[in-house]
Amino acid sequence: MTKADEKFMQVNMGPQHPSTHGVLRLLVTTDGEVLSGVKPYIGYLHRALEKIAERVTYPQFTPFTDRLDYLASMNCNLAYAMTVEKLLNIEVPRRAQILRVIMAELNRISSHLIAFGSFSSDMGAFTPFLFGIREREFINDLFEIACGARLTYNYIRIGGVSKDIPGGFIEKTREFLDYFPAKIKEYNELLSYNAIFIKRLANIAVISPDDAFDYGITGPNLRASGIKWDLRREEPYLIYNELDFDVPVGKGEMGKTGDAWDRYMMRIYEMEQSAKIVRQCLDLLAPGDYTAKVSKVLKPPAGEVYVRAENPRGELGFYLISDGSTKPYRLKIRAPSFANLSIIPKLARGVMIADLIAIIGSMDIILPEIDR
Amino acid sequence: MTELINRILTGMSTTMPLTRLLITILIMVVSTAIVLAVSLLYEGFATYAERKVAGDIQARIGPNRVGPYGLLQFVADGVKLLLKEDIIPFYADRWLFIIAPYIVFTVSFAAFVPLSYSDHVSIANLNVGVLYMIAISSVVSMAILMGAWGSNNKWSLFGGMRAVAQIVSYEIPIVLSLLAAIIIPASLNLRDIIAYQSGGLGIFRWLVFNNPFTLIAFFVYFIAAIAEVNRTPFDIPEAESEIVAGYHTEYTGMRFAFFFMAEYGDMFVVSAIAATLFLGGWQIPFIGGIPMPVWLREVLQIGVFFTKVFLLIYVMMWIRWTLPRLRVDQLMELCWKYLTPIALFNLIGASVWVLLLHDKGVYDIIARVFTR
Amino acid sequence: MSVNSYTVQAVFFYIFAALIVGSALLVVLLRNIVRSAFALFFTLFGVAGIYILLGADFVGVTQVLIYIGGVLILIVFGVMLTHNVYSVDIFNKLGTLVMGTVSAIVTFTMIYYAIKQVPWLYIGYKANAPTTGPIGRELMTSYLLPFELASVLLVLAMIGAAYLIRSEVKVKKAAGNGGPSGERPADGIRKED
Amino acid sequence: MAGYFKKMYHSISTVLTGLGVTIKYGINPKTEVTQQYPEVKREPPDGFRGKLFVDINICTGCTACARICPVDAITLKTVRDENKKLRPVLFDIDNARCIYCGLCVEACPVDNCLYFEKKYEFSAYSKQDLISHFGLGEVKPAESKTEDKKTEAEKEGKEAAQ
Repeated sequence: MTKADEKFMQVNMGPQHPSTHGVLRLLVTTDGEVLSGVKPYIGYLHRALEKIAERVTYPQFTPFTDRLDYLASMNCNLAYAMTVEKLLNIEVPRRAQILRVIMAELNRISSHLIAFGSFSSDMGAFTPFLFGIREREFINDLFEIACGARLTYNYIRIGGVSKDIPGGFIEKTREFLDYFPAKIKEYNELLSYNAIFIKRLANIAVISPDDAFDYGITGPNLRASGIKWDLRREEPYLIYNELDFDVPVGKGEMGKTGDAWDRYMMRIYEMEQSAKIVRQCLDLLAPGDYTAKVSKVLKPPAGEVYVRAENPRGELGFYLISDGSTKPYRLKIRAPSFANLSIIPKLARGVMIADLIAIIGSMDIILPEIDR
Repeated sequence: MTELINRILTGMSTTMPLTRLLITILIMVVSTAIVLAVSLLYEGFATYAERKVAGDIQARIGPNRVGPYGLLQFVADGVKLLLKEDIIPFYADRWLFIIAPYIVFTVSFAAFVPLSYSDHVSIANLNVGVLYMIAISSVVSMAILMGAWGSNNKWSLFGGMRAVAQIVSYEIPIVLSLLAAIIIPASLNLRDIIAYQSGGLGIFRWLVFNNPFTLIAFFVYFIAAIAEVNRTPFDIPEAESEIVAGYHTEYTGMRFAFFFMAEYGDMFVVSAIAATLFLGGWQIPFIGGIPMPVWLREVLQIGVFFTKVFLLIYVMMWIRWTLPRLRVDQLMELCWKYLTPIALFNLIGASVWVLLLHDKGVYDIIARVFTR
Repeated sequence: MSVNSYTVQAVFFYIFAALIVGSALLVVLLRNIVRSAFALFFTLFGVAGIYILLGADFVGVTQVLIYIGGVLILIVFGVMLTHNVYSVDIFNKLGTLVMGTVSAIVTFTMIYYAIKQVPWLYIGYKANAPTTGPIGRELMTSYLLPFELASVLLVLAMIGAAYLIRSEVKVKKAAGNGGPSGERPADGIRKED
Repeated sequence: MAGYFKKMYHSISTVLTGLGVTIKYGINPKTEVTQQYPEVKREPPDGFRGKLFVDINICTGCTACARICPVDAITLKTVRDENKKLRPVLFDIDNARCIYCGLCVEACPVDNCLYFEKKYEFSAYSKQDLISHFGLGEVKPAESKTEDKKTEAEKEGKEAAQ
């Protein structure tokens, strides 16, 4: 131990810590309350998903994508399904596409609700968390009607969706969409525009656009830095190019553009936009096939493909290499949270312990996706 | 108390000094035990109330399984804590670790002593009651530091440091705002202060309505008092999302329960001070002037006192389940840049008021104008 | 109040006296400086108890407020905030022992003579007599200067604490004992990378 | 100085707004959304993915489910009976391993053979208890000859219909 080291204290934050969002371990070097360095250690949740992909057939891997970002299983299913479809050149029926958008956007809302809630409880306000959970339950009920599961849906499959939505789903979804905006208003009153909350987050951990590009940050975190980049707009997949929605970007309402408050607020804005998208999709929904004709044994031609989709936490990419057999030769998952996590050591220099929590919460990382 | 002992002793035939001494001590012990039992009961119900209030606010039900309406939940919790393994960390400073929770609890209980619950019910009538309460609450910081340092845990040490910094800082606005009220009855004796607030239909001579400065002082005191008892939004010493559990990270079982009960005890004490100094203590509003039997008056007075205290405690709980937490430096900023200057100017204003108008409050002036 | 109150007072006096003497001894004899500081807590508390037994409730409460809530916190903070707190160990060297004894004797003699010289006014037992008002009046009139001087006390406490801990570090370095005291690990966690 | 008071006003007003939101819930007991679970049981919707159930009598022993299962939760062993039909003597589903993805149900070629029940409470004291055994055990060729034939005929009819 050198003399310079003696000044600092090393603390392990995690793997078991209330606000590391899973089993993330941060080795924190502090000088009193002020951090001088943070080193994330990951891998506590490693399940070798990429290796598993090489051992199971293409359809068999879909349930595993549920477990990537378990708060946005639909989106993960979707990205994987699109990857394999691109490899196989499958044209997805229109009804299936609309259903996929509905599910993906509903899941975006539910994922952002958790992000909002867990962030608020990180900030010390526990009530918004339960409010968020309450609305999420509604969405879970919708998913349960649609696919029978509440967390790991395995609904969006290669070629379409696993089954058509039953009667009553549309009405219930409309009910939710009517009820939801009032709740967002409530969140804003309760938390978003609260002076304490703003004071905790404004000007904290500002990510400049350059940094965001350098670290490969995507999703709401990138848009919070003022960059209008949304794959649903830039590389429209499914029927996103027919839909009317805004891409909210950070404007630095409470401080500098790209601070923690902007990142938090992106999620609130995106929930509003997602609700708008779902409403449009419900209107567009016309009878049709819910899945393309897909043979039971998938044997894609040899080749490689990379498909990315806009997940609640950023760009989820699947890089798939096929050798012509029934199993992938190699599957590489580009997890958005992994890139988002990588900037934390840079942001967390010279801030206080409480700010570190705000940074982790505002980046909205999820560990299963990082460790894979 | 002393009168009671004297009355009992004069009624006795024995003159043996030793017997008299033993009886005196016995009476002291028994009366203390009664208050202790009552305070423990209160603390139990306070934990129940906290959870019930949290449940109400969060659109939940709260405890409702043990006993009718879950009223016996605290008994179950107590039994659970008693049965838990009592862990003393290997590297802990055994002695400090063991005695700290008892000191914290003793100190919080000691603050119940000078409280005046009704015209005749109080354990000790101290001439320096208010000062005693302030002094005893400053001891808590010492005991917390003891436990925090004794745990030999870095999170505990963080919590302990934060607790001490917070308690020591917030004592200043507390004392300054209390002074603004005390200079009007010109006494540190809680009974004198309550007696001063009699009349005026039982509410209009409350010190909080005495003049504009005492009104401000009440709010400053209440905010600072929430900080003094470490509750959200000022719960940084035990901020669970930042420093695990702060100074009681390493405590389990009954030792933890002592810290926990002390927190609720402190809540009662600060609310009782607010009720006594600003809200007329046990003065019965509106019907205080009507003649009634002594026992009924006593019961009503106790009821009124507890109602006021519990209302203030409810407000504390309500605030806790609404607001996010402040950061350490913001907490200090609030204290030194807002509360302390306001309390100081307020004290000057109150002094000028007293200098010019003696102890005449707004009500007295209005009353005089009307009677003229 | 009759004989009885004196007996009760006597009992409590001895309890407090034992507490003061015992914990004061601990302050001196304990090897761990933080523990010493915490032992001081009980000493100061006992002194406050004696004050209250003497009917000087204001002084007693002020003792708690100033010494425990202020001075002691400052001392403990001063000790703990110094970064080597985990490896500090007191060496009861002969030099400090001699100096300590001498200064203790001098102080004691001074106090003894002061007690002897003061014409104590015996006023008998007065229960619950308010002392705050007269004390305040006296402090603001006759004894203003001593009162202001007393406020230097807090600064002195802080300086004393800082000095104490600095000298400890020096002692440790001079003894060439660089390692931790053995009771606590210098750093609770494994060092990474 | 104006900023100082403006900040103060902003803080107080937003805090009061937040308190207004919570007190609405605090004093109104009708806002509770909790369901008291053991007393109030939610009826799962159709298509709920609960515990797996096998109608073993109509199982053809095709092992499609065991092959599609991504986590190998289904152990299936078949023997040929006297009619040269495959019969599942061993059909174990390890509910602890099962991830309730529904792939096996979709893979099953027989209607109402392998399906999800609306059952979601099946806790057990040991992991072994979580394995549901559906296998026929010993296939007794002589005993259920006619019955088997009947069901198989039905099955064949259904398959043909498909």
